[in-house]
Amino acid sequence: MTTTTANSVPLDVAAIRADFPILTRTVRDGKPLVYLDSGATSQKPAQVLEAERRFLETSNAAVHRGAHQLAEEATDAYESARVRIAEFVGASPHELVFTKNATEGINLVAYAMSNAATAGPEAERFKLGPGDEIVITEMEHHANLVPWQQLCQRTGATLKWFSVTADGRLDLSNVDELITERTKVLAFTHQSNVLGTINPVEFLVKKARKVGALVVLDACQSVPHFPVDLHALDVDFAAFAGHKMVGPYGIGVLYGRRELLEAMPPFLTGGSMIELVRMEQTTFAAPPQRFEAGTPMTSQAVGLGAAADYLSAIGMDRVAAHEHLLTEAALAGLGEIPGVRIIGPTDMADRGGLVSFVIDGVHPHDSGQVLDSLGVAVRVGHHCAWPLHRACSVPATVRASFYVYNTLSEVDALVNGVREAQKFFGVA
Amino acid sequence: MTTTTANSVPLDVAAIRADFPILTRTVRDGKPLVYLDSGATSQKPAQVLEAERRFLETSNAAVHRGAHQLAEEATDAYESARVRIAEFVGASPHELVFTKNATEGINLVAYAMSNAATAGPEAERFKLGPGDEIVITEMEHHANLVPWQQLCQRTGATLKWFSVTADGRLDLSNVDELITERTKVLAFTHQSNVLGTINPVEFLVKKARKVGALVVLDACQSVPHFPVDLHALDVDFAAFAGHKMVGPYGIGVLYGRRELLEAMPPFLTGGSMIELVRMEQTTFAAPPQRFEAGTPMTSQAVGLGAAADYLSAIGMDRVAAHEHLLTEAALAGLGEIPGVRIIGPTDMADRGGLVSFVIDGVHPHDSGQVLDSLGVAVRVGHHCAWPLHRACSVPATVRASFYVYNTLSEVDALVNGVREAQKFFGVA
Amino acid sequence: MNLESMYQEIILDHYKNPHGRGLREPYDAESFQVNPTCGDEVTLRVKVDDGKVADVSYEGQGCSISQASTSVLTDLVVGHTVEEAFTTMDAFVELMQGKGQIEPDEDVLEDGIAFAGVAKYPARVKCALLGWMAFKDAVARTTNGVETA
Amino acid sequence: MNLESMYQEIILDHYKNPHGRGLREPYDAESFQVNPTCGDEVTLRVKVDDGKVADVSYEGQGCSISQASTSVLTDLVVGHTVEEAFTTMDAFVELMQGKGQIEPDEDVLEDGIAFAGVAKYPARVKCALLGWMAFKDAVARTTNGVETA
Ligand SMILES: Cc1ncc(COP(=O)(O)O)c(C=O)c1O
Ligand SMILES: Cc1ncc(COP(=O)(O)O)c(C=O)c1O
Repeated sequence: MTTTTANSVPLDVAAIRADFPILTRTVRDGKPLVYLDSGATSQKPAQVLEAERRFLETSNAAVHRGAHQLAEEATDAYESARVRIAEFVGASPHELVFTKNATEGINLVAYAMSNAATAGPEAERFKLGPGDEIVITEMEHHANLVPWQQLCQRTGATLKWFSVTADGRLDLSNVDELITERTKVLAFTHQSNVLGTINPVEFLVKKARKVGALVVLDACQSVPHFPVDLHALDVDFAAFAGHKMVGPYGIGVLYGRRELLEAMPPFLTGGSMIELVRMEQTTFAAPPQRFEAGTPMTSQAVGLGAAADYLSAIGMDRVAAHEHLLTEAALAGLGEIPGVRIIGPTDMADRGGLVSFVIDGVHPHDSGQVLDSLGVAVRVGHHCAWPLHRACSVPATVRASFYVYNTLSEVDALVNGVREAQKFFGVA
Repeated sequence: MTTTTANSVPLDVAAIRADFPILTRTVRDGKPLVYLDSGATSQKPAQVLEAERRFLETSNAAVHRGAHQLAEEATDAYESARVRIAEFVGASPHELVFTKNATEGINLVAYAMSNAATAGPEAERFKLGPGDEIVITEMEHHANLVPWQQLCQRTGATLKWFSVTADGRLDLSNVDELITERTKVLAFTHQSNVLGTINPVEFLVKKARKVGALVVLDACQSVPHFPVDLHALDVDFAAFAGHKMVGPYGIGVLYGRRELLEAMPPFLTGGSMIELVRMEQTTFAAPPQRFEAGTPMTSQAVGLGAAADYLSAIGMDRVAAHEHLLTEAALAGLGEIPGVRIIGPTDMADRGGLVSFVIDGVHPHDSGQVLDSLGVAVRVGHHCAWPLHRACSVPATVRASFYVYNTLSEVDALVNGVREAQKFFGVA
Repeated sequence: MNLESMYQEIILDHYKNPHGRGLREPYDAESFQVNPTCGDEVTLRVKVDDGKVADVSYEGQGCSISQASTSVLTDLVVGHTVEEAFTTMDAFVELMQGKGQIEPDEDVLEDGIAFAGVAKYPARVKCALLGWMAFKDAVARTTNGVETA
Repeated sequence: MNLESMYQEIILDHYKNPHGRGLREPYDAESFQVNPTCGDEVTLRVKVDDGKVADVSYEGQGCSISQASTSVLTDLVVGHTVEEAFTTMDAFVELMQGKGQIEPDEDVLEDGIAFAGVAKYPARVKCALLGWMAFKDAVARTTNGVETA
């Protein structure tokens, strides 16, 4: 988790910032950019941009197809990226499927499950129908909510969910009513993208195992921010996105336990995922190829490999410790301002590097605008977690999210900006 | 189509080649690279690489979400790319959905159609069931074949297909038996990625309109290679990929007629495609957002916009004329070699810029290896069109595919390489 | 950025003291509109008598921009014919989509001209138009007879 | 590239004059394997008597590499115990997956050492292994009793 290891050396943030060309720019009439929106998408270091460019300028070709030298080099670059990314998250390479984003990864699992209805007997274990239940939580990002609603709509299964407590934690008081023999899937986020809450994976996996439910982990906000070992977590599936971990857009990763991927019917179909094609019928390749239809995001995989290398070189423990520091400062700074309410845990236990809040009397959109005018880029709105906002009785929040390149003085800029917003709207 | 307009100035290929850094490299112990595999994936000019890089280094942020300046700039870059790409193919911006590749685009339509079963009454027109028929052709890429097989499997509809004649054209003799009142979808490729054949879109659209079938055009091998005006073609859907048109990996485009996209149920679900989300139920945004779940391939859209600009600046008429020249030369050169058999039309009528062939007595894989040893990169195998190869009674072919940066002397290198292969394997 | 260019005094005034706020009876049609990116929402009712907008009442939650523009809306349309109201609406929509390049006509838009600065911020344009979309939709519902109360 | 480093004389000889080609009866199990990227296929039958590979027969279509390696396979396994055959197979697979870095042992692989050059071409490794995958699968089917003819 996010505890600082005693002997971890703090990050050399100045050196890190030098890797990110965008951080030198100014916004809104010359204000230095204070980018506090990495929870939405991170910035990319020159190392990642270079890796992708170098690939495209020297080895670009269709992978897994041609027999010429470029095709060999490209295939090698693509597959070696898979190996490095697998290592980064404690998985085996053939357990990683490249998707376009995390959303596709979760949809992949949900569609494979409804496809099981008309696939062979191998797929039996993925079948869902009336009486079966899918359990999620009220703090899910829409990406880990709507696909399950839709799966229920397609199959007749029922959606259930954990509530959220007043202090922004999962309400586990009714866990044994929710996770029962009827539960076929338990899907939840590792870290909330709004509250910052880190959920108790081990506990929930144990509950799911007892009833034989599949566990799908939304790892979008964990893999980029602290060390994640998927084998150790013992989840069945996990999804995360490249663009939130200093990697390229257009690439995400779905992890699936080997034996599950092997039994699971395909989702997208087309080239490169087949074994034998006839007009009448098609058989499919082994995973991960079975789930990678069409020309893959080749250069993006190379870029994501470089991103994993970049984060590994820093050390994920140190990334987490750095964010811990910034978040602690933000909670303290914002906590001191009358009329500012933190949405999510106000202490640092099981909590990651982002802070959402509201300013009494100033709509989040307006708060964000004032911050923007000062060069501070935050996100405002429901952050694709609308039900969570309803549960917290706020229409929207302001979210500041931190990453390796942020500094304590940027936290100060945030806190000062909030005071400015109060002044501007006359509520301070 | 691919006819040379009288007043079209030939391409300045030397200047174009200078835009593509990879073309200066050598392969296999110092041989200049002769890249004849653009049908699989094209190389990328510096202009496209630069556009993407500039975006990432200056305006990178999550689109359609944040209210800060970077987010505004990013959204603007993303949406302006959509406008330019729409112009490039004769469509309106809100009719273009960004997908990860062309394969996803076709799957999107196929899944939306099976999702119609449990969507509202608006989606009625997309519903399929037993008795309904989907008509494709034997020359389809797996991407325009397997998704329809799977849709039939999910819905109980029946798949039918046009055969291919001995000279590599669609066999239209039984068109009125195939396209009937039962036909709900007619899906076919604009240009075959193996034969080079350009199919009679106008004729087929007319037949489909008569019976009320939806027309899905696989435009993967047409949009990059000759002028395509989707509104003029009057198809209902069309799919193509960025990486085959000097654009980035990880982005494709699905075109859909406005009123169809508006009535069509969603496919991938999650963030950015919703209208209102509750735990119990979700409503969806208008197209194209409805079909773009999750964080989009933002920088890739910017890159694809630059690719459309690049091709427009050359002029698609001239691109087609140039490929026409090269293909004519290749057909002539290869046609002179005893023991070489062209798979596909041997004349230039309704035919695009690629040539597939076999060498008697030398397996395509071995032919490709000899060519590779000479620096000539071609593709060997079934090119994701296995049923077509079966129909042509060849297990595999060698394919040389041309683009703006290829030269007549590269065609010579191909022809000489084929003679070398015959010599090496003792069949000349 | 100059915050004041977006948040003109007029806007802040309407925000703090909205005109015509609250849902009232009788009404002919109601529309619920939401901005899916930020969650802002408005419920708006119209009463149309003899082709004239007799009343507009609304409630909702949202930022200063969306609240103020709905308040300005009531000033601009109530008492006018539906046709006049739609002409005003078109002018307002054009202003908002003009990326800050359009000079607003005070005779037509009155307090609405204060939103000229907002047009430079694409992310906020939707806020400014939320109430207007609800108005347009509600009026359409009255004439369609979809909803009459 | 030196074409001869991949296409050793031995490989071309086996390609032109394959050993043991053709499907024969009796057999205990059959396996069909295909290389999905190029369409090469092989159907291979094994007959196992008292733990010994009594016969391997096959037919298929494919490039010189896949055809020659299946021909070499028959030389290497027929007349040997299944255990010996699998040891040989492991050595061959290791050679092919060694990216050209492994020195083959001629005592074990005999003509198979000619494929050392192929290991440098990742796209062709699958070709060289196609027949061996069929052999492995067919033997598994005999002992599983899945198929006995
Ligand atoms: C005719 C045709 N259709 C579909 C595709 C699939 O495109 P993609 O792999 O980009 O999804 C290709 C290329 O691979 C093609 O040539
Ligand atoms: C917790 C969480 N889940 C899922 C997603 C969706 O990721 P993507 O948009 O890359 O598909 C995000 C980010 O948007 C997220 O923060």
